[in-house]
Amino acid sequence: MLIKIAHNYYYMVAILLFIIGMHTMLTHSNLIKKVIAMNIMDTAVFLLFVAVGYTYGGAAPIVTAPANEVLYVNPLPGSLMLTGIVVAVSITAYALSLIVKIYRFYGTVDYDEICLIRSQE
Amino acid sequence: MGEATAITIILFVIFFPIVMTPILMSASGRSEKLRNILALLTSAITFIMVLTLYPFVVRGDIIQHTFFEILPNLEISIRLDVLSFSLTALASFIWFLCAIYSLDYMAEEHGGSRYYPVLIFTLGSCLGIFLAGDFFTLFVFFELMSLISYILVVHEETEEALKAGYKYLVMTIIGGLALFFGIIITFELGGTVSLGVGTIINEGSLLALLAFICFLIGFGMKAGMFPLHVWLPDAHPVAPSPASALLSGVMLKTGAYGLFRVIFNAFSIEVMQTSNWDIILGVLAVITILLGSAVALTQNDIKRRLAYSSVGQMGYVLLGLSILNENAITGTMFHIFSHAFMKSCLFLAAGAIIWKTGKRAISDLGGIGREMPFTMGCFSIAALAMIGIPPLNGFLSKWTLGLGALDANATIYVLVLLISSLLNALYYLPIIVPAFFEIVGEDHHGHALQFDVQDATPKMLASMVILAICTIIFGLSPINIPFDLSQMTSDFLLRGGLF
Amino acid sequence: MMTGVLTEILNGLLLLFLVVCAIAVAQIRDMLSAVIVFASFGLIMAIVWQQLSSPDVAMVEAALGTGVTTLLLIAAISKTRRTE
Amino acid sequence: MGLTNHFPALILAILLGISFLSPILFRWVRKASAPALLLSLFLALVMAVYLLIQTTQVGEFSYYMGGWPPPWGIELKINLIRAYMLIVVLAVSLWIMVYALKDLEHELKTDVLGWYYTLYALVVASMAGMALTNDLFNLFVLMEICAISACAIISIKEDRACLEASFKYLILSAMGTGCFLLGVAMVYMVTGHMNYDLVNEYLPVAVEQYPNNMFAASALFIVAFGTKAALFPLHVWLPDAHASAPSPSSAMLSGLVIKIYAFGLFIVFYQIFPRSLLDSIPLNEIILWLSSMGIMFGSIFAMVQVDLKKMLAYSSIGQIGYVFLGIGLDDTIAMTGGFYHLLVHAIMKSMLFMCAGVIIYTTGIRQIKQLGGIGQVLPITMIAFTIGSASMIGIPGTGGLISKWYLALGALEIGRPIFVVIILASSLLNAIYYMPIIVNAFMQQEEFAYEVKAVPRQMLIPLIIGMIAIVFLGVFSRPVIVLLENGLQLFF
Amino acid sequence: MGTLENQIVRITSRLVAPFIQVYGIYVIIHGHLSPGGGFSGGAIFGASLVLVALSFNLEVGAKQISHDTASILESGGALGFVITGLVAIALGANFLANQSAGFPMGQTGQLFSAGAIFIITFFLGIKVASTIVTLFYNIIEGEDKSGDAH
Repeated sequence: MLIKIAHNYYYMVAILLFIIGMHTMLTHSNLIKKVIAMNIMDTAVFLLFVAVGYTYGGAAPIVTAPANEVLYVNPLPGSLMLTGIVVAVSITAYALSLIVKIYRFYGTVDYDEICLIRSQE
Repeated sequence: MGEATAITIILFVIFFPIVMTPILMSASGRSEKLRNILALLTSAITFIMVLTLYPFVVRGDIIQHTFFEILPNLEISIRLDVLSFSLTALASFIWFLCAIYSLDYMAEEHGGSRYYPVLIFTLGSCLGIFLAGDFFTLFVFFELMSLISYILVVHEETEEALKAGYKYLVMTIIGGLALFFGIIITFELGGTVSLGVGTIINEGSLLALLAFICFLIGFGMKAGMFPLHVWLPDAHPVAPSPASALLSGVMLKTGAYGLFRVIFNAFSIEVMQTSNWDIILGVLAVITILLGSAVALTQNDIKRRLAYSSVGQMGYVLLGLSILNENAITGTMFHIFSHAFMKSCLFLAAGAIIWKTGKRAISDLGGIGREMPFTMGCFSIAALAMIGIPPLNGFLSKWTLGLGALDANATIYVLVLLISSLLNALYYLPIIVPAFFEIVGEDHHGHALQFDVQDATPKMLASMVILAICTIIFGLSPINIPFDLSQMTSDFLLRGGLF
Repeated sequence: MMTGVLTEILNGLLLLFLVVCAIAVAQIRDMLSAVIVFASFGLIMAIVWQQLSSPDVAMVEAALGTGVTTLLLIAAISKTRRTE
Repeated sequence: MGLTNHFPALILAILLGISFLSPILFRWVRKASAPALLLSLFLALVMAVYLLIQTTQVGEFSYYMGGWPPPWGIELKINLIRAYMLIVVLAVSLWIMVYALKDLEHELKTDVLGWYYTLYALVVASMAGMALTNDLFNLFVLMEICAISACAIISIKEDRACLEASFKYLILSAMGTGCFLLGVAMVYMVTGHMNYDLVNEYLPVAVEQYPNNMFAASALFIVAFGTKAALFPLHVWLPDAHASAPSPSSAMLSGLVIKIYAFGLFIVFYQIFPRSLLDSIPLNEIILWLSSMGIMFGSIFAMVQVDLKKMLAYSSIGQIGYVFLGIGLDDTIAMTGGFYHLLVHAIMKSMLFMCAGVIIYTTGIRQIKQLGGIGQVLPITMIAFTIGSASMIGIPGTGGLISKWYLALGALEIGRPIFVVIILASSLLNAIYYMPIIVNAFMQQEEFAYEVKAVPRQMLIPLIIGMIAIVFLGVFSRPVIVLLENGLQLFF
Repeated sequence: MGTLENQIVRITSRLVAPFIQVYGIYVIIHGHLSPGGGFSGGAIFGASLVLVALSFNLEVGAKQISHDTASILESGGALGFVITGLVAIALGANFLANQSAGFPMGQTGQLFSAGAIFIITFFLGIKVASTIVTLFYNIIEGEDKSGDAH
């Protein structure tokens, strides 16, 4: 069992990070913290993906000269993760702009405080 | 008469009133008189067209025609047999009389521009129920009629009416959903819901029992069966009187008609009897009869008393359906006819009295018979028929039902009929006797009673008198078309002339 | 052989660092510090990807995931408040 | 190669193109931007109809982006069900846009209108893409685009409730997509493919070798799509988001956006997962019970609402449950009902939100109890509302009845009458909260107490179209049902 | 800009910005040859613009590229992408096709090679760079523009 875990430590770390990120996102009431945690969560998934595509001893998938037989790393997960990162950044940016606007209305970025303000009205 | 002609007439009968509805709506903007005449004409033409189907039915032919399929095996179709015809004729006849009555009655009420189109539309959908060729079409028209007649119930728009209407609406929707469930199960078990295939479900499995109970809830709701009757005594009294007459006289019968179809077409007598479902129906019927009559005794509002009486009377219909032999079916059918005549007459008369005097409490109506002799006369005849005094039609229906009960060796049912007649007498006579014999002067509070009123207008009287005459001549007289039709129906249903 | 073992150890340390950073981000109450820790998280992640032979992902992560995200976070914090 | 071969890609290209073009157009040729959007939606719809016709003739066919076949390139696939989804998405969004043009002038500031068109086209494009794509990662990207632009069309109004609701939606939706991506990673780990068909080909072996992996993946997929589509316990974001958005956005979100995720779950369950997986884990049971609870609780929550739009939003939670019920029942008939309900609910809920929009536009009222007597001043709107509600309840003659009929029949078919009871009970609950509104609107005696603006014709015409569509679907349902039955045969 | 406002930062960022920009452009146009491409290059380029704005103030930033220009460029970049895809269709191949549509492939390893990828990467770079600027302006100005992110 332990050997299995040691063998797959990239996967384990990725899952661990995912759980940390999700936990932080759902338990912290600070909105900016939520956004950072969301990023951690996404990055963890990307790590998992890239680790899946990794081949031990493989070279980076850059073709320099035609038709030489080198063991390449699977380039597909990597290139897909590019898209993933861009998507994550755009969600972050959008969430942040929402936070700034929410701050302008409530004077706070803490969800509990916002709820308190709303309940008092 | 060819089949094509008959189909055309059936379609005409259903859709002519529905098509007339928008015309009536636009006409009411121009002239009220035009609208009223159009409404009257519509109901009259519909009635006459229904009558033209008579020779066709007497010949014993059946029409089953599918127009198109909504879903596979689920079609919109029509059917004409003697059972449909009896109810169609009855409904259009009562509607015609109520339309005449409405002419004067509604002249002083508000919202005529809403009342007449709805009245006529309800006629179309009601006839659609009776002429439907499968359970789905029946369900469609049933829902249509139930929902549209809501507008009739809340016509007065008083707080009380809205409350009663809401109850009616919720119960209607519950009933509709139960019906829907029943139809789905029937479809699942039998692969069709057409009325033209005879027995759809052949054995009383658990699912079939569920279907039967759902049908019982759905149609029993409309028919005012015991635990589901709660909407009826609220909804019928608050409606305008002609609408009450229709609600009690005709629309209750749609539930009974549905149960007829369920028992004879979805299931069969064998299924009913081997699975002992007839006993469920019988018990409910007995409770309905006794409860309706007993509660009617306690009511002081005349229309509420009539409404509770309707609950009791619908119990007879259910009783006949649970006995399921020839005399009982004949009696049930005939009771549907006679109750329609009697109860419509009673409601119309009560409406006329309330319209003239503004009094609804029975204790205030002493001496009214002298001021409005014709109205009260009609009321008395219908009430006596209700009790079951011999030459009138109520006697005949009870008699036949009793014979049926005896044939089935169910003496207890005969006893129930007798008790119920007694109760009927107990709550109708206290209206009639003081109306004619109490000396006008003061009521029991010591206030002077002044009914300085004329009798009802000729048009109102006409419809009441026609109904009262119907109760007399369709009693023991030799020419009794409704009774013939009832016998034909029971013959048709029991001798397996279904296909 | 020795380099292989060393690389493995380095990778292990980097991953450990990632986890520590992630937990630290959750715990630190000063938002600006949290953002800086998050930036370092992103950079370490970029290195990990480089180790996994995915240079282009590493590059994008360094530029977008770390650079731009951090910029935006700082901008947002400067517009709102700093402590949690 | 004619142009018609490229229609799958052209639909997406046109929608994306107009979405990027409209801010530029709005800046320079303001008048042209709205007609351009309508025109491109219409063009896309025409192409979708063409695709439907084509697929009825030649069966399933694919389009390779960039000419690369599946293991490398993105594959767009068209079969009957996908074409159906595509047409539903495009037709309903075109219809909503016709209404939106007028309503938005009232609800939004003028300078953000151009951006609204952009976002609207993006939502439509991503939904069309989700219906067409045959690639898991592409699905992920489209889901994210859809999530962001859907959030943006909520928050574009920029009042407090909108911003907050939108943020909540964004965070939960990010969690959903995070879970989805993790699930995709799990699948990719054991199969090495992203393409639906290839994954499906390799999964049966993988399920035997790595069962735990697939259990985790299926759980993640359920959470992901459940969050996005507001399946019962994950619905918390929906009421705020749908109620506070501008009315056209609400119509769009409630009508279409949650449906497309239900479709996504369907694809994952029946196209990607092998039957052996569905047989070994009771995934369908989970979906069934969650959706049943959604159906009941959605209706119960809706009953206690005082805000009209919030009530409609809660009602959506119940209604999406029907679609999931159809998916969970694992029976062609029930699934036909579920998909039919998808169409019917798209139309009726959009129409109800439009009615709410008209009411807000003309009177500014949002509270249910203030609506007494409004039927006299806004007759057509309230008739549309009545027909929409009737369809919600399942009155004969409306589309709602047909879908319930099929769902119930399917439930009986596999011997689970309990779900029929749930369907009927929820119909009753629907009746209980829709009926009083209608009754009060038409039957109230006193005059309507608020000032009323005239209703623009541009808002009424879509309502009338909607009414006709619902009644039409209730009466002539055969073609759609036959299409769905044929289409679903591919998956069984 | 209270947190970053001091002289050293300003001078450094002004000094560094051109180099970052050149590097960004390099990464963009070598997208098909070496790691990087439209996404990373655009991000680098955009980050340099944001850096200046963040270290000075908005006016200086707006002098380089204003919010409006950025949003138009953003739409334009994406539009260019779509149009490139459509050109492939016009040339008779599938959407976004490259070699089969007849884009000149050039010599492997050369700068001007790989046909449509080069063009697409270029548009992508513009799009990403301008998007980042727009996003930044959105957060920092808090105008009534909605956060439009792709």
